[in-house]
Amino acid sequence: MTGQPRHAERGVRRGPRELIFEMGSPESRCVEPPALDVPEVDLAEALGGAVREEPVALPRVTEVQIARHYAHLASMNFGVDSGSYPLGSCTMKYNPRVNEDAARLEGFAGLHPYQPLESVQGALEMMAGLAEALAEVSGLPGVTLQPAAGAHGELTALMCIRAYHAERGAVRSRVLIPDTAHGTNPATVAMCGYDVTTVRSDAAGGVDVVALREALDADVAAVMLTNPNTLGLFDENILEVTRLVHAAGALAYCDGANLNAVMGISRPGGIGFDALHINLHKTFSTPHGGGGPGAGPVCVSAELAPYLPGPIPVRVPDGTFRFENPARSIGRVRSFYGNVGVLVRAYAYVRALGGAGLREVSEQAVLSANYLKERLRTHYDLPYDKTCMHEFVLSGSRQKREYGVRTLDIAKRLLDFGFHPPTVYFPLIVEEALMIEPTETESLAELDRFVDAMVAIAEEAAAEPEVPKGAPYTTPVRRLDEAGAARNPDLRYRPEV
Amino acid sequence: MTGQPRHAERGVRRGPRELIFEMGSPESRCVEPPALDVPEVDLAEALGGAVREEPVALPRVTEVQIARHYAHLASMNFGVDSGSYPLGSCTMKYNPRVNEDAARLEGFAGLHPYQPLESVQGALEMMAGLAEALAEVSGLPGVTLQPAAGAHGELTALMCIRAYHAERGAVRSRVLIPDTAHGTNPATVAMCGYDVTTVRSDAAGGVDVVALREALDADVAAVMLTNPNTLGLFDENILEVTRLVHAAGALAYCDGANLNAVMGISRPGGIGFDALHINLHKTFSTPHGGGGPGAGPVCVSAELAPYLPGPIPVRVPDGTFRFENPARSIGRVRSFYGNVGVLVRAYAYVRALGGAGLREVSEQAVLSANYLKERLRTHYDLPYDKTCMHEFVLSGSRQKREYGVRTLDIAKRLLDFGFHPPTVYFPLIVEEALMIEPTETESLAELDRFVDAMVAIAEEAAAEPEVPKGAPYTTPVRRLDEAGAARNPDLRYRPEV
Amino acid sequence: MRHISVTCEQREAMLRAVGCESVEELFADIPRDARFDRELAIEGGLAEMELVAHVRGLAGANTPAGGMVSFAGAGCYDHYVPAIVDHVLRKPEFFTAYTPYQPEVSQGTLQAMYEYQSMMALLTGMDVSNASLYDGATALVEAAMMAVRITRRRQVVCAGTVHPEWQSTLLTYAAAGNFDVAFVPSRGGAVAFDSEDVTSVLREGATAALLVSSPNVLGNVEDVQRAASLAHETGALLVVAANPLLLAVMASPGDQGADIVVGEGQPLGNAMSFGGPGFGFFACREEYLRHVPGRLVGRTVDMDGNPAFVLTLSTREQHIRREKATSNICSNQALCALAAAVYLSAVGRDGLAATARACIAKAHYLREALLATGRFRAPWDSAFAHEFGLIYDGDVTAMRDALFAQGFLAGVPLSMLGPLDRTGIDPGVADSIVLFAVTEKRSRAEIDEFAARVAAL
Amino acid sequence: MRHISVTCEQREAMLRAVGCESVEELFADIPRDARFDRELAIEGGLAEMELVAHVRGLAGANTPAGGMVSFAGAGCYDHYVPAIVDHVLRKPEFFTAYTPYQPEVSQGTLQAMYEYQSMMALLTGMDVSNASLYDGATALVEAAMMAVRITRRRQVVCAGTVHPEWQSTLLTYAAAGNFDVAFVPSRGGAVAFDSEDVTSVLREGATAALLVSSPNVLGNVEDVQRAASLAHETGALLVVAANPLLLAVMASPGDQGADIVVGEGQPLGNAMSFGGPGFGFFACREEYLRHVPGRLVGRTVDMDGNPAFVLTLSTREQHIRREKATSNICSNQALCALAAAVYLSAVGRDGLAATARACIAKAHYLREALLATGRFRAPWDSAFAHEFGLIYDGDVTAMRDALFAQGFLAGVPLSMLGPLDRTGIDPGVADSIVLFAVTEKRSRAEIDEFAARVAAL
Ligand SMILES: Cc1ncc(COP(=O)(O)O)c(C=O)c1O
Ligand SMILES: Cc1ncc(COP(=O)(O)O)c(C=O)c1O
Repeated sequence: MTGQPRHAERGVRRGPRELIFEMGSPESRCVEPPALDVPEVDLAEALGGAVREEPVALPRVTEVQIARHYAHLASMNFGVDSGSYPLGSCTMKYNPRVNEDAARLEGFAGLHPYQPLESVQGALEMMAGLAEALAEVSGLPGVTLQPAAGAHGELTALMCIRAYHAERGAVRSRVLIPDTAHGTNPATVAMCGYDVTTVRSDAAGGVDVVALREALDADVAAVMLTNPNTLGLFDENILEVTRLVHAAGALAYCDGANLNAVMGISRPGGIGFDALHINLHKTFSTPHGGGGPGAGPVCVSAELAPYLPGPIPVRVPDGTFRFENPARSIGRVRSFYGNVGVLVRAYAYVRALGGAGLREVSEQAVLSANYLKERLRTHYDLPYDKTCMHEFVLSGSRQKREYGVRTLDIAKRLLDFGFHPPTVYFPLIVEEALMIEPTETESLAELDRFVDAMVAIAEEAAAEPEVPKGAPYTTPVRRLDEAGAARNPDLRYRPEV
Repeated sequence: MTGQPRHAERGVRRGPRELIFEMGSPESRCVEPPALDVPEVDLAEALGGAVREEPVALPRVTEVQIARHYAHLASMNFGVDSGSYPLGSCTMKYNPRVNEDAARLEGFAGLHPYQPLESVQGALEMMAGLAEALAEVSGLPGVTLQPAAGAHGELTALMCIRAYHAERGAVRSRVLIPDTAHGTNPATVAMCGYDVTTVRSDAAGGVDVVALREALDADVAAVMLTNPNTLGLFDENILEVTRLVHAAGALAYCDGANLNAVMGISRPGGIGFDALHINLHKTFSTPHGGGGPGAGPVCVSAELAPYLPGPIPVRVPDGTFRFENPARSIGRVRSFYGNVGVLVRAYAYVRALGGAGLREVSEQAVLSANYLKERLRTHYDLPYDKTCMHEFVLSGSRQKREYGVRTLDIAKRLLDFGFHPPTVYFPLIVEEALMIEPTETESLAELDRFVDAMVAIAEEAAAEPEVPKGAPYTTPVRRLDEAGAARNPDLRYRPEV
Repeated sequence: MRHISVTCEQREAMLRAVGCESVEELFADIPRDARFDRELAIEGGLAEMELVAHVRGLAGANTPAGGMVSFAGAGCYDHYVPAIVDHVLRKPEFFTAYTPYQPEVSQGTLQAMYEYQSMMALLTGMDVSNASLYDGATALVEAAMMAVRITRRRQVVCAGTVHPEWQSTLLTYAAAGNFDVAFVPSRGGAVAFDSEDVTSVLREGATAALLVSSPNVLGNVEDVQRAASLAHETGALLVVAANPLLLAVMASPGDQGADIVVGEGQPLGNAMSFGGPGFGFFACREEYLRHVPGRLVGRTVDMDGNPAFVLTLSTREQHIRREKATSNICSNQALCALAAAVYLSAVGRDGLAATARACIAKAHYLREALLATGRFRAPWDSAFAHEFGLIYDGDVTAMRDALFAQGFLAGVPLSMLGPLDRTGIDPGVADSIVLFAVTEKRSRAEIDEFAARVAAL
Repeated sequence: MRHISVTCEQREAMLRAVGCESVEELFADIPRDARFDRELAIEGGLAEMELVAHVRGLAGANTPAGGMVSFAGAGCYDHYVPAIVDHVLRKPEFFTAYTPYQPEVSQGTLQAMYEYQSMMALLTGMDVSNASLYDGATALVEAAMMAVRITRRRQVVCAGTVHPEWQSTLLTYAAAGNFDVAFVPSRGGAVAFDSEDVTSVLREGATAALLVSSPNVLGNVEDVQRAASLAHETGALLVVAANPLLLAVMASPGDQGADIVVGEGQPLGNAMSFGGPGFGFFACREEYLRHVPGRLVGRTVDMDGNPAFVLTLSTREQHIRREKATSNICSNQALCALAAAVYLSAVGRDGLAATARACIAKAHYLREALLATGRFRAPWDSAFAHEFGLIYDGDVTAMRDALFAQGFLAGVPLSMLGPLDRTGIDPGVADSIVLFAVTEKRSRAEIDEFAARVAAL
């Protein structure tokens, strides 16, 4: 941009432009239904009078306007295809395109949920096959594919645990979670009618066994742990932890958001967990879609399996498939059978990789994280200095203390370098946290480029702190007035009347 | 970009990055064929010794690297979806997405050209239907869908004309073309073994009838005209012109690149043309693909039809379809049947619009061009001041003369305003030409925005001529060293050995 | 390995850089007994070409309703999805992005969601809409729980004509103990709001919300206005579950007095996909804004004063408020909501209404045609939109199988939806009821042909 | 109107702005007799939903080889196309762009084409490649014409084993009078370069080029090296038509002495699509660079010194040089060439070779299996790659139809390709020859099954 005259930007349209409502004109059309070939009905009569008087003020645009609008919007977005996305806890791995094609096959996308069973055998086979694979990865035999996301899976599992205790006549009111837990964990606990008790972490970043022992009593229904945890550490005391939980008559729940570290290496079911949710939109490569849809299947022990929500696709001895409702099912947690389009993608991923491939995924994810950790450790504080799993947490506290450059500034500055920032300010127990998860799909060259950017920013923070503090500079918009947004919420366009 | 510190751009990667060859590493893989399930063969033996010694130094990359590479490349490109593209003579209208889907249907995309005829009836019906529609639009009954592009169509038609004369024992060696002709016209004439005689245009922008009369003699095989011509004008003397041509025993060929102006309004076959090519990638909305593939069907009179290249899909009275070779066919002009995938898109477009819709397309294309012309006429010179068809030609000579701002500068400056520039320096008879074709798919708001940009640039040219002269400023790269590119051609990557 | 960009050689170098001899060492912190000691027994390792053949095989083992003459609805509808929708959804900048937590590089998702919220607010007649929930069933539950939080009351009253699967979902959540549910049976295909049925359960000071679906699961229109006054009289909120496509022509629940409007968004530009993913929509009155579950996108400005969009009011959400959050939802169904926004732009103001009118007219036409066959009887005479129930005098399954073999999906037997005991429909009759839904995809010729096949059974 | 963004009301305003009362007035310059006075009789006006049903109906009236066990080749091959290819091609920034005449906003297309050129140069063993021509046939013709220009000689000698459709194309162009063609028949499935066949037509000082296809249309490998020395001895250029996929393992024509290498690019990532669009590739030695037809992309720098790509050496082209241009080609097959570049990156160095090896091994396996059925005889014993011809002792059409009904596309009868008189194959035999091509898509099980079905005929 050197030598650029002052007026170079005149006329240039950057950042958000019009809303789709502000385009088009009364007659613009994109697609319309064919001409009506049956008699019109009198709507007021047909609907018993419940008719709308004024047309809904939706946009009126042509296809070219739609195509350009979303082309422009897309150009302002950053996805995995735009560059490295080391967003800790989110496992932003590459989304293979063949999976996208698979989910769009008419034989899946065109299925109605209430078709005759004989006409959906391929779908049930796919679902059963995925469930079997997830059971094998988790070491937990009971699987429901219904939950629409991780948090939904957490709730589903906790409800099963509640039903399990209830059936045993146990009135337990508390669920323990560590202080490193993701926000969905306590929120789920509350939604499931339990009280949250927080257990602190020990110096090694694991659950503090002493604190756990103290908190565990006959009122505890379950302990929810993320393992590897949100510090990216495999809890060294995990066997002891689950043993204690069971000893107290409680069940051990594993938040499987971090499963990408341990596939084929350690199975939640093998280390004492009774239930687990899996984020297919993390470990199993289904795309995040700008926020969803994902899928959060739940895997449970044989004891908990009867409580799972139905219907569950099962393989019948004669080689066909059908839906079954578990004997003591908690009931449904949503309509129909789950986010099937997401399940297809995950299924394709499983069949592409197989057991050996999944283990390689975890190995590389862990190696790449450790590589970044080693290369960045001198430039940023490393609160937990040990071998990490698929992610690790740095702290920007040195930069904040010495140069007034906060983790937020570092994150925003990374945007200028073409990287999506890590997860920031989480887990809560690390000051100025930067949680970095490269995933196995990043090349060494990209990892090195990320290191270079992080080092450059650390140097900038020391030499020219105002640069990161003012960042980003090159994005479609710059830092936003978030406080203003919350103070005077403008949540929708209002058409003029 | 106000207040942006000097180092804001540090680290930012703009413009071309690595070549795909420079990524990846020896083991990277995207897709591989399945393991071989038949015995290996000894290649040297199988191929009679003609085996390659060294592997071809193709890239070795993973899918994520490919996805990101092309995402980045795409982000440096401007297409119709990026904004207005008033590139005269190119008819950059919107490419409807449903046509893209149609061409990808396995029932078309999966067809082998030598399948049994009974298994391709739908494809032949589509092709015959398209040919019928083109015959109706052109008023010329014989149609070949084989030519791959406009220039290929020109050549095909001229070859038919050559065969027509040859069969009549006429030795004719010249083809007349006006001085406004597109470069493909003279190039085609030469490729077809004829000599070019250029006929000047008259003051009204049409063929100079006096000059034409002088040039026409028994040695003239054909006259190639573009009508409406490349000035965007419908030749007012067209009936006289074609009459004169025929009177001289020559045939009249119409370059149909500008058909978008006259569908349902005037038919080439109805005004004395014997042959016409149609650019489906212009008038019939098939995408340009960054240069191709297009399709250049040729429509001819009943007299010329027997010379068309075969095979031609025809509707048999029993309702089935088959291929036929015209009686005195010139032979093939390519392999197989044409760019069928492109034909599917054009067919879908025809069926979406129908006869009435195609006329509306032309009406709006002409109205939009006239609208722009009227709004821009005071800001730029308008060499031919009359009602235009779907495009018109401005001249930047005032800006050049008075401010030293050339048409090239105006074009480059338009890039900063988010518009693709018009066609420039063509037709050759207009000094500093700007040939503007909005097409019917642009909204009034976009047309007005284009006017605003053109006016702003005219004002800039007067007030701050160095601004347009240094443009563009905001594109992925700025003006290129084109002379250097031609002087020291670097046309390929050379792997290190 | 596929999708792993690091090569063996580089792996060695990386191991050296982290001071390990082998990959095994990286897992040294995992206690020996916590290790998995064999290979995962999961079939795979298919080359992409084999994978495509395999999944095509599975897809081919299904007979999708989308390719048949289908009259199946019951919560999932076979509408035409314009081509542009999937072309937008395939843009990697949209589908490979995470939740727009970094607004500077997420304006695409954010603006699209703001526009989505605007459209849903317009359709529902509500002040605000969130950026989507999982599905219609969970959206209904979230609405109930929000009403419980707002009113600080424990009881929700649900119409028995709400989709049985949604009822089941509501009960599952209620079992966690945060609220109770009472059901109101239907009479003649809809709730009789002025009857004892309702007044006996709606309790002043105790009922947090009245939940009504209109059209209800039987396709019939409920008296939402009456429901609103009844609910409001007792200080309860009225939650209406609506079909968003039909809202183009149906009175907006907002105008009829609803406080919260929810529903399943699948009819708007989403494939049926065996029932998911679709999305739940959730809209409400402004006064309840800070109780809303899920994400909200707001319009603001950036530091240069340029307009910009951002996730806002996130103090409601789990990542900030944790156990005090308005819901535990984190990932939602953003891409499906995006599909809805593109769909609504593509069909537009007039197209959506025309589509809704076509569905309704065709449903009424089909009903007449089926009654004329003499094989079906009307269980009630209620106002309905694009779906209706008829009693089949014979073996429903045999009828459906026979027609399926002829390329027709003959609706959905009511009994497939789950237990019907709370609907209030006579159990003897309920099992013979078939629900028929008609979308704009069905031509008159197809309907006539279907009726002829029914008559010929 | 669909795709017209201007509305009726705006149309009136625009008409006023241009001083017209009606649209008719805009066409006032068109003489009355030049006007078309009725409506175009073209069916249409289908709503998008109807259009989709209509084109699906047409597509459904075909039985695509792509979904069968197909052994058809003969210039169009059923290779697996990786998923990533179409995902790249669907990016509107690529497919909705025009020719990259404005390099500042076309770096995407330009860099992709530069990479494509690089890949083709590597595969062919040539110094430079252009950015594509229409197809293999026209690429061969362009090569012939280029040789005519370079050598200033008029005669081109073409192997009779070049695809008959390409021969026909060559003759069509030759009929325009710029060059003459002589053909060389084959013996035993390939040209006998040391025989009279060749030496009698190749004329010192008169022959501009010798055109050879290897593998030839029969699948057999020609002695390119020998062809090169023969051509060069007479001062002619050697033009080799190659299969780009097989070049992964076959000796590069460049190494064997070719001066120009052309071919059909469809096997690289392009759908068969009933024979088009694919693309013609064209590569040659550096010394002929300024004679090359079609577009060339070069690497240069922009005014800030940053690397950048641009169309270059355009003084060769029609828009500059007009009748003196090296060809009349303008639009080429850029998007198909892009597909090839993505394909070559996706399969990569090793994958392309493995694919070629798989095709060759499977073709050899199939040939043995078919010979073993006793229904086929070998017409010759020539080296071949992934395609071969066998004589069927019976009614070829009946055999093909019978197997087609069972889901097998039993190759291509040689006679479908056009007149065979120039091939040199005994006419009595030629009509009984069937060409079989095998790609990596065919499994051993499929081949075995096919052979079993043949045996059972
Ligand atoms: C550790 C952890 N648990 C749970 C979740 C919630 O998953 P979802 O967003 O799929 O509901 C997340 C998501 O970021 C997470 O990181
Ligand atoms: C007037 C005219 N004629 C012919 C052509 C050549 O068409 P094509 O590029 O399809 O060969 C063009 C293309 O720009 C043109 O504008």
